[in-house]
Amino acid sequence: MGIIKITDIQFAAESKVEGSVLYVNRDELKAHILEDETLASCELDIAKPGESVRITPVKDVIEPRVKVSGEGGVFPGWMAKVKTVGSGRTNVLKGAAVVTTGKIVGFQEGIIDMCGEGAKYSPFSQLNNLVLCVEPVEGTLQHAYEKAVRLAGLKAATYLGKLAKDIEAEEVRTYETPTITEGIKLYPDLPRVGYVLMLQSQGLLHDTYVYGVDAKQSLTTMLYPTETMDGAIISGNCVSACDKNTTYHHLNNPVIEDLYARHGKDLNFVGVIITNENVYLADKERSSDWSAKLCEYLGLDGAIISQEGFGNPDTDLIMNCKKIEAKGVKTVIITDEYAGQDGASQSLADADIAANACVTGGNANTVIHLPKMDKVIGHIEYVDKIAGGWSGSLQEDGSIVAELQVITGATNEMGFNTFSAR
Amino acid sequence: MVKEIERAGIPVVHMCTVVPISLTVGANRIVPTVAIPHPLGNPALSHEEEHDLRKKLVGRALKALETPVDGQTVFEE
Amino acid sequence: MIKVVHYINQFYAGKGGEEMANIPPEKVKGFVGPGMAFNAAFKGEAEIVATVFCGDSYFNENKEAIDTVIAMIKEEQPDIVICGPAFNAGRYGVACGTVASEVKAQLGIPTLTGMYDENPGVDMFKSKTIIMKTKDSAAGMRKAVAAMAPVALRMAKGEELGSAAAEGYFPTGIRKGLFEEKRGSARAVDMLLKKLAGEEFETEYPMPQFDRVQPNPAVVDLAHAKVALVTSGGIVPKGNPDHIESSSASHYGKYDIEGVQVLTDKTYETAHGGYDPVYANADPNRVLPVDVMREFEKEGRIGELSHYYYATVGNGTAVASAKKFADTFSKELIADGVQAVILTST
Amino acid sequence: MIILTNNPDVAQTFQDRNVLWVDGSYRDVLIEARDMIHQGRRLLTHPLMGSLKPNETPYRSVAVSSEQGDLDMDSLLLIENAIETFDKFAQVTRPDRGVNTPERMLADFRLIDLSLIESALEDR
Repeated sequence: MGIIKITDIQFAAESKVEGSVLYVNRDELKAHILEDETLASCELDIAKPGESVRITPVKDVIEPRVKVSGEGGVFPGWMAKVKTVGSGRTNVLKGAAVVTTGKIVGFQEGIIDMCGEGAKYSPFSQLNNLVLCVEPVEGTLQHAYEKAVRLAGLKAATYLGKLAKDIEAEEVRTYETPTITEGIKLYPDLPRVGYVLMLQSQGLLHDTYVYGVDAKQSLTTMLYPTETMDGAIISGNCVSACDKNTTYHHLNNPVIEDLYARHGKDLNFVGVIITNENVYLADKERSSDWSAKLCEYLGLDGAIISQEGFGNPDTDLIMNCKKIEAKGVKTVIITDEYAGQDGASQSLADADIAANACVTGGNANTVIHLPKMDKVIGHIEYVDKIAGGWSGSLQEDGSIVAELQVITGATNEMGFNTFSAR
Repeated sequence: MVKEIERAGIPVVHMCTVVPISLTVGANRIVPTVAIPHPLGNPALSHEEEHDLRKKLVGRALKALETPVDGQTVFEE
Repeated sequence: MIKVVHYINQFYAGKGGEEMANIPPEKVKGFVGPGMAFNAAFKGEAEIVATVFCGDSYFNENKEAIDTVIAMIKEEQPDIVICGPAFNAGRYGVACGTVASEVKAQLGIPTLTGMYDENPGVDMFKSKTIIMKTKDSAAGMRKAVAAMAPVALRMAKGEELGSAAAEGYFPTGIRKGLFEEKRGSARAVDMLLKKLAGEEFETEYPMPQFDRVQPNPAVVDLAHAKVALVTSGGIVPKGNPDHIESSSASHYGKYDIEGVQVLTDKTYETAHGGYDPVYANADPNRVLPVDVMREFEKEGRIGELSHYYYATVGNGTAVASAKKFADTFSKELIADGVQAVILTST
Repeated sequence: MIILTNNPDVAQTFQDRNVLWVDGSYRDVLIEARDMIHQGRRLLTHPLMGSLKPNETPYRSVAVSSEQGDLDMDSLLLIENAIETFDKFAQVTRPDRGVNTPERMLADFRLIDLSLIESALEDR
């Protein structure tokens, strides 16, 4: 993994990366995105850390990456052929991101503030963001529009990533992916640890894709951890801003990074099990049975389970936890809470004593006050209608009183942030 | 609630439909009942049959009160 | 100088043990008993201006005791009120918890008490006042004072306390946001490694837990025993005179059924919102079996059916919330000479 | 299978199947489902499907089994927890939801609800 640090982003006549500055030819990229006939217009804007800028409603956040060597290309199944990725070298424009917005439905959510109170909670407030506002042609149905916005983001990120293809990165991080048998030989005395990654998969605006396949139609399966770093998993989920996993989260999965950080020293990181969060209860039973089975099959000693979304995924989380613990595999779960504005309510929709080791991303009902911003990219009038906002959330002076749920990535259930609750 | 009564020193029998919940809340003498909306009755039966059913269940509860137990015990038929 | 009022019981006030548990509230200037240790631990930053004490039995049996205690405390205009610590003494724990939570609620003054984790006062009051963890007996007094005094000083100054684990109090159940040093995923890896190594770890969100109670001995002579009915199925006299709420009821009903042979749809109904009420309203005996209990009474199977039954609304999954008032009416059942209880739930 | 819904689009889409129309709120659908579970039916879909909070969308669809058996503990806990969660969210009221919600937004809420239940019940 070649890390190319980006500290600034600017519009320019030529798209290129020079030093730590990312230059973008606005018209060229715009034309590229508008090749999609579903789209009528595309506006590009820039939002940098510290600026008095609010982006809303945010659909997805994507980090620009490019494959330098090794099989396949970034975002397989979408921007590249369906080849297995995760080997060779990938260059990353670290510090930059593509943020997509678009009002697909009338209650779209997600705010990123580039400064002030809100910036403390969203990891994306610290990035140099290229913001895409795309509008569909008249009569486009929501399903088609969602897909168009999703692809526009991937396209833009791929376009930017390619600018870094020939750059020799100063910092290179190496991630080891031994096979199971090699791993046992390498680290016979270290505890074998896996990661169970739960993916939201329930329907329109609630989907996740793996190598181009809708996760709800997939059985629980396995990935090498590095596959996620090349965009094997992308997000089509844009409900519940605070605890959805954006594509950026999947590319930079913190559990994978932190397990790698201890790999070979304190533990043997065996692999990633991906499982879904479906609506049909029999699916939940089957998927969690399979996660437990795979944990057992891999001979794991321990597993970290991360969640995505609100409400019914609590059921998947607890099922996974209970069944994996029942196989004798020790678990830690990562979740977030809806404990009410006063913090006094029951936090999870489901609970079990097997879940005795829990990390939390904080209470999504926490009330926050976001100051007025000089500039708004997107549609501010939605604030009164998004999750965590209520009628009157948008104050007359342009400031916002709302619950933390409005902030994109605020209570991430992969443990991306330091925010928590006790 | 059942626990507080027990803790106060009074033998108590819990008649309830959802035995796992009764076990979770710490009841020691448990008699399973018919259904949540009608634990001690069954509208599908005739009035007499229903009365007999109730008497049988409550009778079982009295028996449970007379039975020494070590820990959580479910009194089925 | 921070002004402290200290609440203790008759024993720590030096009045005597159980034989003096019936003395009404009294107030004296300055410190008494364990207050001396607190005063020393304050190191001149705070001072106990008055000590209020009351017999534990008196406090628990006289509803007006709490009002008297609050009035006595109010006169002193303290910056903080310390109660106990009560260690594992049940009635003392309930008294300390009641004083601490009522002072906080009614006077808006910060309060602090201390108990052992099996003290019933912990569960009853931990969400309403700060309760520091202590040992189970007065042998832990020195340690308890050393832990409580600095926390009391900071509370009196209006400082925010840290997490329950860091400060040594029982988790209040109120979730507070904070920024940790490490991100969540790194904390998860740390926690997992500890769990794998069999070391102690602390979950960030404790799952609800349930404790157990030893079963009481069997009833030897049911034919001469007084049996009471209690229900969480919400059966109340028609019209719901006590306005029992349909869910998470905040109080219970106590109803006289002397002479009532059978419940009918004209006289009784359910106030419960947690199930389809059609069947219980049509025949309330389906939830509260007064009819067959009367028959057992006539047949001599039981001695008598208690004149009163108690009704609450307990959602099956939230039965634990009913424990507050179960504590209270259990005492009344004993006072009425009830020897066995049939509790019906839906 | 019985589909309980207060969403006309769901009732329309599944008109050839066993739909029980609930003329009421999101909560009323949950209550109806609860009563059916109390009578021994099983839940087939999660009552809190989707990530829309219960105080946002006014629509809800839930599938339960046609056949009745013994009380299903898992279904019972799921539905009771769902109602509890609903009531928790109801404490923050949204006056712009329900009667005052613009039709376009209602249509979107119906669409999401339909999409979620379709994803669950396709081919079943």
